[in-house]
Amino acid sequence: MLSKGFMRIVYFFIGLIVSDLGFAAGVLTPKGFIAKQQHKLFFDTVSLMLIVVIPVVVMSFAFAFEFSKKNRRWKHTPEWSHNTLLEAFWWGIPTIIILILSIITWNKTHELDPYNKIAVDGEVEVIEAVALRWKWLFIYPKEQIATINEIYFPVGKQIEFHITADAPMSAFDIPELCGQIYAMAGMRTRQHLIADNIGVYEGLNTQLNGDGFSEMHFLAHAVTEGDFNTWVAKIKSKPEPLTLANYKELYEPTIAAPVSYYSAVPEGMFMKIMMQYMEADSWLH
Amino acid sequence: MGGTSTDYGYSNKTFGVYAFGFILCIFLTLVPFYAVIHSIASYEYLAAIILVSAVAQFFVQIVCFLRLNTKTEQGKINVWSFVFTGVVAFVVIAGSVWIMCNLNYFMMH
Amino acid sequence: MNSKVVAHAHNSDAADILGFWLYIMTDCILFGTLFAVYLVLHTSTSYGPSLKHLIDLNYVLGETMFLLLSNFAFGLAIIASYRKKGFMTSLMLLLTFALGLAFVFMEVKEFIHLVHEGYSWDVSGAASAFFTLVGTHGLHVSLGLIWILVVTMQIMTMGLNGAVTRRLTYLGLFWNFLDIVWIFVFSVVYLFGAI
Amino acid sequence: MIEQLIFGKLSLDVFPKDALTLYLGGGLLFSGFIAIVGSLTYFKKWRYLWEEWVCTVDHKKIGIMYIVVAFVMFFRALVQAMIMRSQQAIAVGPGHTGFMTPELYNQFFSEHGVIMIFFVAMPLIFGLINLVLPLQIGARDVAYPYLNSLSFWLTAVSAGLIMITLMIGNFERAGWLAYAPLSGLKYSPDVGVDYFIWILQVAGVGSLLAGINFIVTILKMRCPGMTLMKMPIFVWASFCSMLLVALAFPILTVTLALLALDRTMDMHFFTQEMGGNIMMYINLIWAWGHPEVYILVLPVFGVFSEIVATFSRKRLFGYTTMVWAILSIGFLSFVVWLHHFFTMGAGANVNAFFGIMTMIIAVPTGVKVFNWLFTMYRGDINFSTPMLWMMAFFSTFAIGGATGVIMAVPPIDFQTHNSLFLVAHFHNVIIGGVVFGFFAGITYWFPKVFGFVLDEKRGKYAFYLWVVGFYVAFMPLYPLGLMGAMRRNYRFDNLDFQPYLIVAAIGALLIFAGFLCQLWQLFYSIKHRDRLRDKTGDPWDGRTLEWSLSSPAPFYNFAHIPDVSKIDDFWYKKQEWERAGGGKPQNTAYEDIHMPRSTPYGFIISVLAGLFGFSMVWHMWLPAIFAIVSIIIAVVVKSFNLDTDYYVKASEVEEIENLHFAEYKS
Repeated sequence: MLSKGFMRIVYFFIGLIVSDLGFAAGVLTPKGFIAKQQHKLFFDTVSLMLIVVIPVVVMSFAFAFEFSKKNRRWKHTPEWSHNTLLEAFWWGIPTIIILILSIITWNKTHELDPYNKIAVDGEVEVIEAVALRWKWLFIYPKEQIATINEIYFPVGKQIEFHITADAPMSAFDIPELCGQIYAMAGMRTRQHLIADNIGVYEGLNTQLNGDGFSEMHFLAHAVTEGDFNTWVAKIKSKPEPLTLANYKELYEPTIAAPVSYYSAVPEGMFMKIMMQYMEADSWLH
Repeated sequence: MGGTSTDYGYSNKTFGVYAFGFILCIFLTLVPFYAVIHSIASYEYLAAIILVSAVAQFFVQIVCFLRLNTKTEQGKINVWSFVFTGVVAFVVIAGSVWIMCNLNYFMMH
Repeated sequence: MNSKVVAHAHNSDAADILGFWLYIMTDCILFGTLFAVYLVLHTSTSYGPSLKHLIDLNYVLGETMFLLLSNFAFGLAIIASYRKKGFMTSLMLLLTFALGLAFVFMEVKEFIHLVHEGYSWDVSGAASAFFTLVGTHGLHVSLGLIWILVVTMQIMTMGLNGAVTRRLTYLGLFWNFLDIVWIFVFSVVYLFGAI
Repeated sequence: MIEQLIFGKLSLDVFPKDALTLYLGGGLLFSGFIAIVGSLTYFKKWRYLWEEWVCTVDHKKIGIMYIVVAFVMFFRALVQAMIMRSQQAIAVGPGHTGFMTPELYNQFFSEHGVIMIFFVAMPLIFGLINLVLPLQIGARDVAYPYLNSLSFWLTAVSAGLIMITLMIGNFERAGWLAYAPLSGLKYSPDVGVDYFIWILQVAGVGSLLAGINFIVTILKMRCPGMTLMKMPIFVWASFCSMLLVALAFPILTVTLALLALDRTMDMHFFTQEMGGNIMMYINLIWAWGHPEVYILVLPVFGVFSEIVATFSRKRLFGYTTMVWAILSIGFLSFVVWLHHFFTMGAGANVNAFFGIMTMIIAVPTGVKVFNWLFTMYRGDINFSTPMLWMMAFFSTFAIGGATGVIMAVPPIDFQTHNSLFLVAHFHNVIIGGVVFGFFAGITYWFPKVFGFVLDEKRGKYAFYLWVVGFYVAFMPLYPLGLMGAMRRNYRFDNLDFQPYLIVAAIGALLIFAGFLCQLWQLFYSIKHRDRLRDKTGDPWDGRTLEWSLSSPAPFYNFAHIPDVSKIDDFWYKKQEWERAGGGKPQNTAYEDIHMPRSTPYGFIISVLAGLFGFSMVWHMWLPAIFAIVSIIIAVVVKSFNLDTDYYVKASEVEEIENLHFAEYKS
């Protein structure tokens, strides 16, 4: 009985580590500055937790085996129900673990706060993300372009996302690079990330926002500075700009919208989308 | 076996205490109303006057009208449940306001 | 048989009153939540008019006085019930009822006035929170009024027996509780709203 | 006009157009209905049902009815879980959409969550507390028997309403907590969310009343000598859980009422526009929702405390510590709710504060686990089914608790929130904790209620199927979640997920097989009830007062109200009797016993409340007003009726007790 249950736990954690090597997805294969720290933090916390979990599991099976009715090796002590030292021990040990974990939590929460700029030198590229039903609109304010369900950004450069929604509450997430943060109408949340490797990363909405929820994906391409500029130039040459008129069409719900590009964006489009919910008479749709 | 013999945990109401409480309550209502209607002070002082008289009237009503006390077993249970409820209500109100202010701050700046 | 049944420990007064007190505690949380909502939403007036210029503090003071007086009248009813004066108790209860009714009447009138002025519950989150908080209190008072009538009727038909006296005590707790909630309503909503 | 007022939005095209729901759900519902009505008529049991069950105020019968409702709903939600798992296992890869539409899938997981929490876990708690708690404190009844019946029927009627959603209209599709603004009128214009609101309002009032009832029962109805620190731990745990019910459920009531006002009165609490605040909805629903988690799990801690002591034949280790651990968990559960929305975008201070508060709860919880372990130390452990469930609980709950602490670190939560990792975590604690605990408790106390023990062999089959099924179904979800598989997706593009999802689906099947095995166990035990008969009233060599009674416990519970002097008083009394060389002595000085009279008011008021809820859903204003006025009239009429009690004659008590002692001595 002991071995069976215990091995189950061991297999589970081995499974975690194996999948860490074998699958190209999620926080198990982090490719960015933030996700790498989250990955490390996860396994640090898991090992701290194992300090309690393993003894509990081992003890439960060991005690079950040792003190079962069939096993008469030990004297039955029906009245033994208090031991200050033991109790101090198991108030104390978890308290110490939680204390350590609390300190880690406090520091890491501040360090990895999605509102925080990552402490590295260099320019920051801003991308504005708008959750729509059921697609992502990305606006590059500096480059004055917009895309649906696709982003490119230079690898190694700090990217700052400004996130809002013109839809029910959604959540912005690129698991291999950062984490998730809600996207809400009339509000702006932020997310910072740096991609360490060139690659294509899955981005998605993680918060149920209606029938097209499962199809609300986008691809995030981390590319060289040169490739990024080529990509921007390509979009600049597209015929269609984003206007207030065709934004109305975008607002209409569609499921699995294809990638599309807009060569120009009106000034302050992101704020306009946000302010619809903050001021009277500013509706775009 | 009427109201007087059973332990409700509330002292019996007597006219004297009751009338005294009533006059105090009227006073504690008139003061903040007067202060606000005639704007006798700056915002901070007015706010302090309102809060202090509200809390004072709250205690007057509890002591003089509800007659909560800890003299009996039942009274203790009543007071403890009241205190615990107050703590939870405070946690919910203060927690919500704190969280919401914090969220608004971060999403507007 | 009846008196014996009531006297029995099974449904003792003390247990019953504790249950009712706990119900009031849950009501405290209910109002606490509504206050939390009001405090969070009352600044969201980017839409619609703000309450500040529509508050008539003298009128609110009048409402407050009616409620406080009715509370006092209820106290007199309870004191009369201690002295086993059924008629006096009913009379005081009816006085409580009249004063409470005046309070509800004034509140409804104020609501109508506000809606006429364009401050209806659907103009903004702040207005919704205002009407819901004050309205929930008003609803409680209205239910209390029905209850006062029922208890008065029971005193008249059944006399001041154990069960009725017990219900009078519950009702007293309830009525007093509503007055206590009102302290915070007029302080937080009206007085803070006006400065 | 008048037609509009009576029928509201109700019309003939409210029936579902979806074939799966129509035939499966409607068919099940209809055939179940026909079967029940038919057999009642055939066996002429209508009168019996009405008098003995519908109108009953006996806490044991009410407890049984709670558990029956829970298991019926459990069946429905389990079937839905299996369908959803199959759908996910099939619908992987580009272009594969499986056999469900997203609309139906969204409705399924919303229903699954609502049913499992409100109509399985909550009724199980109230059922078990009803069955056991008055017996454990040596009381003849709960404080308010009539209110108890009302609470039950409110729960039952709202469970009925959620069954009706299968056929009339549809249920909501915004998740089990119906986050605004998705649940607002703008994005959910159909009646689904209204059903959600009114079903939970009716059930919530029932829970609130039951909570108050049990608090008063514990504070006021304990037998002489049983001071607070001599109560069994189950009583303590229930007490704390019920305190949380009384303090948390009003928040739910308000939140749902505000959502209803948004939807029907055009208010702007949780709308995105006009100054509403959607974050406030999430804040409030979790201010209730987190304590709710502890409402569910605390009584189970109590169950395990009883079981581990009984089956180890040892005093519970660290009684005082246990009490303080329960109380501190109860309080802390009110200050952690933000951990459900770390990702909403609060600042680091707020997130870190609530994360740390969450972790602190792990300390008293861990202490309880160690206390249970050391109760087993040098015990004399008998591995009957309840104890097996306990063994499964240790590992499962430890893993679930650990993943909970892991997710309490906000930067980790940014990755795991809303993912299948989260789904695995809360099933780990709710199934491993709450469900296993209730199975243990039900097996343990079954003889006290029905007079015979459940068959061990079939119980063990069910146990192994459940436990293996649980690990097979939920362990794959942890790596899936870390790989970026999110919850509530009706399909995935990533083919890497498929093997895990297939394993999980197999696990769901195993769990369902376990559930069927439990039904088999039940019917087998009923069939062999003579062989399994518990003659002593104390089949497990128990420690608390309920085992001093006959099995099943007589309707008046105690012929003589017991008088206790220490914790586990009955256990020590048994030792005294043994030393004196005899069994349980019979005190033959019987007297009349005062009992509450049955009443139909609880049922009537609940049905009216159900009518009110249904009318509000469909905007049927006249029936709604009729229902609310009728409820007020019913309450007032009831208040004029003072003849609510009667006496059981001493001779009748003597007859029943003699029967028990005759059997006991054989």
